[in-house]
Amino acid sequence: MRFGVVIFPGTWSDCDFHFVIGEVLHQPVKYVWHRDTDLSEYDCVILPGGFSYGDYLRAGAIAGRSPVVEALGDFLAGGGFVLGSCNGFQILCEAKLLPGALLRNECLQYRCQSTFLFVENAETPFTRGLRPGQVLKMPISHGEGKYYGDAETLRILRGRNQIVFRYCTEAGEITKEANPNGSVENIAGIMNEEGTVLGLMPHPERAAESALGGTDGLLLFHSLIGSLIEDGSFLKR
Amino acid sequence: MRARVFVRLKRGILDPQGTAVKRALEGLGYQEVRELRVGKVLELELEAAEPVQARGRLEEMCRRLLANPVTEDFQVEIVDEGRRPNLP
Amino acid sequence: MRARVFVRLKRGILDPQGTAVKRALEGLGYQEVRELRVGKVLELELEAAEPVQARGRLEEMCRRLLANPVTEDFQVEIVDEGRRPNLP
Amino acid sequence: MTGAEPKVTLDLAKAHGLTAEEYDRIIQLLGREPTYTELGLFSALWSEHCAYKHSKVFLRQFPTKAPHVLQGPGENAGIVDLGDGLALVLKMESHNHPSFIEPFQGAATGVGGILRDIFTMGARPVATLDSLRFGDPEDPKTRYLIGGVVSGISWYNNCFGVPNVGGEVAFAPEYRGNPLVNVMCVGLVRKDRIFRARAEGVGNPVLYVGAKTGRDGIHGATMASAVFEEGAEERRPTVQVGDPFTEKLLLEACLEAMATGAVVGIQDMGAAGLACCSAEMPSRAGTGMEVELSRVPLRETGMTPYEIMLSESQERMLLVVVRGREGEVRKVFAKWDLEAVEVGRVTDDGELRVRMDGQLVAQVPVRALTDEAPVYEKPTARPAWLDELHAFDPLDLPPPADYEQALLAILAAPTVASKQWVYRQYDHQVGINTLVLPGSDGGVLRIKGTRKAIALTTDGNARSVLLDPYQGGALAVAEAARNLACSGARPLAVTDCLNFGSPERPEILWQFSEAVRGISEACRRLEIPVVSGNVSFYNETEGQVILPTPIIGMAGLLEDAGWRTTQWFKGPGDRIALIGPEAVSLGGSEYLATCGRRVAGRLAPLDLTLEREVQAACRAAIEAGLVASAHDCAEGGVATALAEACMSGPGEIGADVALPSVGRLDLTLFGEGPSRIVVSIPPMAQRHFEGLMQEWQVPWRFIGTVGGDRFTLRVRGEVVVNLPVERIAHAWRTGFERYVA
Ligand SMILES: Nc1ncnc2c1ncn2[C@@H]1O[C@H](COP(=O)(O)OP(=O)(O)O)[C@@H](O)[C@H]1O
Ligand SMILES: [Mg+2]
Repeated sequence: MRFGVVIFPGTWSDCDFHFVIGEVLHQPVKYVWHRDTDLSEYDCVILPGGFSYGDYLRAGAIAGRSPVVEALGDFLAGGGFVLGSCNGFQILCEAKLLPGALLRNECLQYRCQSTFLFVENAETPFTRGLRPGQVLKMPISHGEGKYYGDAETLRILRGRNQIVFRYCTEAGEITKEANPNGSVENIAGIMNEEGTVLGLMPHPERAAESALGGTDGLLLFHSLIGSLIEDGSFLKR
Repeated sequence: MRARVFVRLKRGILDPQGTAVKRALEGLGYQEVRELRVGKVLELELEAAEPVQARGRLEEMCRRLLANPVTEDFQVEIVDEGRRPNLP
Repeated sequence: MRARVFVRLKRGILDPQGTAVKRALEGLGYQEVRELRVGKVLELELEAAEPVQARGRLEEMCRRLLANPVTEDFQVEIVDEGRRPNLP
Repeated sequence: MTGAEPKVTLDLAKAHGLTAEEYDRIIQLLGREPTYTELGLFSALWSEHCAYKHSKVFLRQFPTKAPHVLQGPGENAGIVDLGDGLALVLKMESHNHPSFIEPFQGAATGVGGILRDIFTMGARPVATLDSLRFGDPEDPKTRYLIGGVVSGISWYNNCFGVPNVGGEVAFAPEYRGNPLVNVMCVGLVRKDRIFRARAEGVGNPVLYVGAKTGRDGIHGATMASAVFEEGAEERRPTVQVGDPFTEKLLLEACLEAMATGAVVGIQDMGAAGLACCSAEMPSRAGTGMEVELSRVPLRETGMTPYEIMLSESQERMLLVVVRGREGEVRKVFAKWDLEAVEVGRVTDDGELRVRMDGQLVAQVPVRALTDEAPVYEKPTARPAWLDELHAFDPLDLPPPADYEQALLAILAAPTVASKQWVYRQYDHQVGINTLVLPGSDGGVLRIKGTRKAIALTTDGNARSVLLDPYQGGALAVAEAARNLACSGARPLAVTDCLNFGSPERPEILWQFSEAVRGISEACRRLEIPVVSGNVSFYNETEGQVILPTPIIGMAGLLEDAGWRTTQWFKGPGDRIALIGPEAVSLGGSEYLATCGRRVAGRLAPLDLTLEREVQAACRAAIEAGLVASAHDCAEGGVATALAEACMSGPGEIGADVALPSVGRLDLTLFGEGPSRIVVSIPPMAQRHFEGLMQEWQVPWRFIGTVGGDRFTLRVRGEVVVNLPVERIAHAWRTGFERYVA
């Protein structure tokens, strides 16, 4: 499976994703510059974490209008997958590729810590290898990760099963204490209606080697790679 | 031409920063503050022929970048139609 | 009573936010922006008898908490002397 | 020369912080009166900050050489060889005064400055650590400073994208008006890609890159000189504001430009900005430099040559590139949306020539600004009040009525209590190298592509330096090395940040000289070279001087990343051992400060030979795979170290320990002394461990067992502490956070 990792000015998880995909998963991976618009050589494009454009207006706002992001529409239409983590999630929301928005953490502070994620939907290409209700351990690192959607958006998200991950306790309870940033309904990650775009605040690339505290992040990639091979789109392209 | 753009959280969206500032003011003895919300103001100096057109452009900037329609409202104000800014 | 407090970086102080937003607007084709600075606006609803006194209190709040005197200027505006706020 | 500038007089020179003798010397060096801009150059480069004029003679004692040292003091940062073609770049710097004036921006720009020091050497920053000192957190002003400093560090660090892997926060009333913000950064560089701040190659162009120049942080002397009546307000130098986003672009662009091979030398424009770079770079290379100020990108209008030369605007660099290859470099910077402007060239005559619109505004031999800077050996005097402090015997105080309460009080003391509130605001994993996160004795990072890892720590205990600056300095080194040993690492190098009061006071300078002597001795005996550092003098506000606070930053190497060890107990049944000597004292201890509200007494002795052996024995046991946890005994004594081992890990676990009595109970529990390490040993490894300790011939003994949910301490068969771990953990977790949450 061919991955492209986008670099915006201010991105910093680019190298980490590149390393995990190339060195841990042994998949072909290249960097994509934010001004590039030809994504035809990739199966999955990753929007990594960081502070694109310093997050100076709103997190992800300026990057959300860049050429590479504009090109994602066609890329998706052609059968591609997009994964946005942390700043990448913020960018996807800003670009309207995912509904809702990410606001400043309710505690008004940056948070770098380990979190547990409740797998809400295990039927997406990114989570197919997981069990519904499975609890994953993945770190977060952000100051603006409070997911917000209005009542209508939430209703649609729920109705279409687009909520993929919620923050939970180690035992899998979705509680206020387990919510590190005040996200509505503990939402940590959502996908688009088609299931081809996943956005999440946690960092799967930081949970990809046991020496670094866990490998649950790899499960997303395994699912995705498995999905692609299974549904044949790997061969189509 | 000089303009101001206000960008603020929509009513109904929790403003924890506003709440924190209000609480801090109360702590300092300012009990009279009943409500407080924190927003952004962008002060722009524009090369623009005339206010109506400038306003149109500014509103477009807001829709395209400056405000997030999911969470924010915006408001455009033309402050000064000609001179260079001379802010306090 | 409704009031607005503007808090902005003093002239001469670097405004990285403003610079980034200006450049982003240029990138979107808004070449007319010659200068852009980002500030804060606090919208307050106050329990106060009369504007002069309210203004005094607000300026005090600015000096004590709302603005950082080292880097920021502030400006107080009484928007509405009586009614409840009704923001856009 | 330009006539628009004020006439230089002795008074003006004095207003610039120069003495009459220094001013005479300038006239002598130039053979004439300096111009206004020239005066600015001298005042900046001959300042304490740039010239180290009061400290230089003392700093010469530092051992700075070792086979693995690739760059010692004298450059932007020090460098040591890691093997495998890699090198580690390290440096620590203070931003104390700016952080008091504006805590958020002051601390943020402190991080920015030290990051630039690392990447100017060609290295990618891989970790930061922050060592902070504040007044009593009961004080609202202090709480405001803590909040501002921590969020400033958090903002810059996180936005730039470097993991913070450690640091310290300690409190004492003496820091109330003068908090300390010391930040250390380390970077990784390929050995063949190291860059230096040298202006080599006559005729080579000088490029200005990065942010535009404003009137930020210009030497306060500008104001004092009272030359600008008109529009004085407008011209007032402003606080430096950080822009971590631009810094991140600058990092990527610099490393990419360096990789082209077109860069000859590079230096960041930090303190004293362009003045410093344009003098130091040619001085190191034995060349000269010409700059044309009208080409410098400016953020503000009407800036004078003086202001442009002395501006401390952040996120800027000066590059010397190969003539003819400017285009390649410019292209790289353009890719990253940064300006790269040719502002001058390297010359062969040893002069710095500064022009504005073609008109000469300054011409000074670069050596006059650098090598000819004054160096003083000012008088030192041992303060008389030391005798009084030493005369106090903590054992004259009655022992505590309740040892459990005393322990809880120490664990809840802000200096000892958990600093999670601080470091959870810092990213500590970006780069996916962090094997040991903040919260253990040392942070540990793997080095990708090798089996190796590095361990990092900062340490400094000002109370012991106050009571005995010589031993206090040595103790800081010993403690830092011990923290690395506990992490499984062999120390490689020291960077330091020496925070003191005014060196013009003999008592302060004595503290400084003694501390430097102690650091030097410990570094020599433990064989750890000093490769970089920073001196911060004049840390006093309104007559209140800070505690003498030398901070030691240390980097160590683990040949095998698998050796990394953390400080917390792992499994029930593991045996607990105490390695090290018995000698402890309550003099200057946390117990005395917390329960007795004073800093006095004498320190327990430091035996550097024993220290070295204890560390080596601990490391040997770790390398042999026998050790489940290792934790150094520091503030709060062995009782505190044991408690921390129970509760600082991901899960809480109890321990039952019989402490060897060393006299009174409070001394036994809370007495502090060097060279002591608490380790835990899985039962299977016990025999092997015993054998190994025998071999190393260090004092040690088994003192207890890990397990259960209670923390129990016995002395001479008597239970003196028996508390649920939950209880001690609560005290420790909330002790600091209660002030700031
Ligand atoms: N306390 C010290 N110990 C060792 N080296 C020091 C010390 N203080 C300064 N140096 C060295 O002197 C040189 C100049 O340091 P400094 O002026 O702090 O650099 P910068 O220009 O980055 O502020 C550096 O190489 C630094 O490592
Ligand atoms: Mg430097």
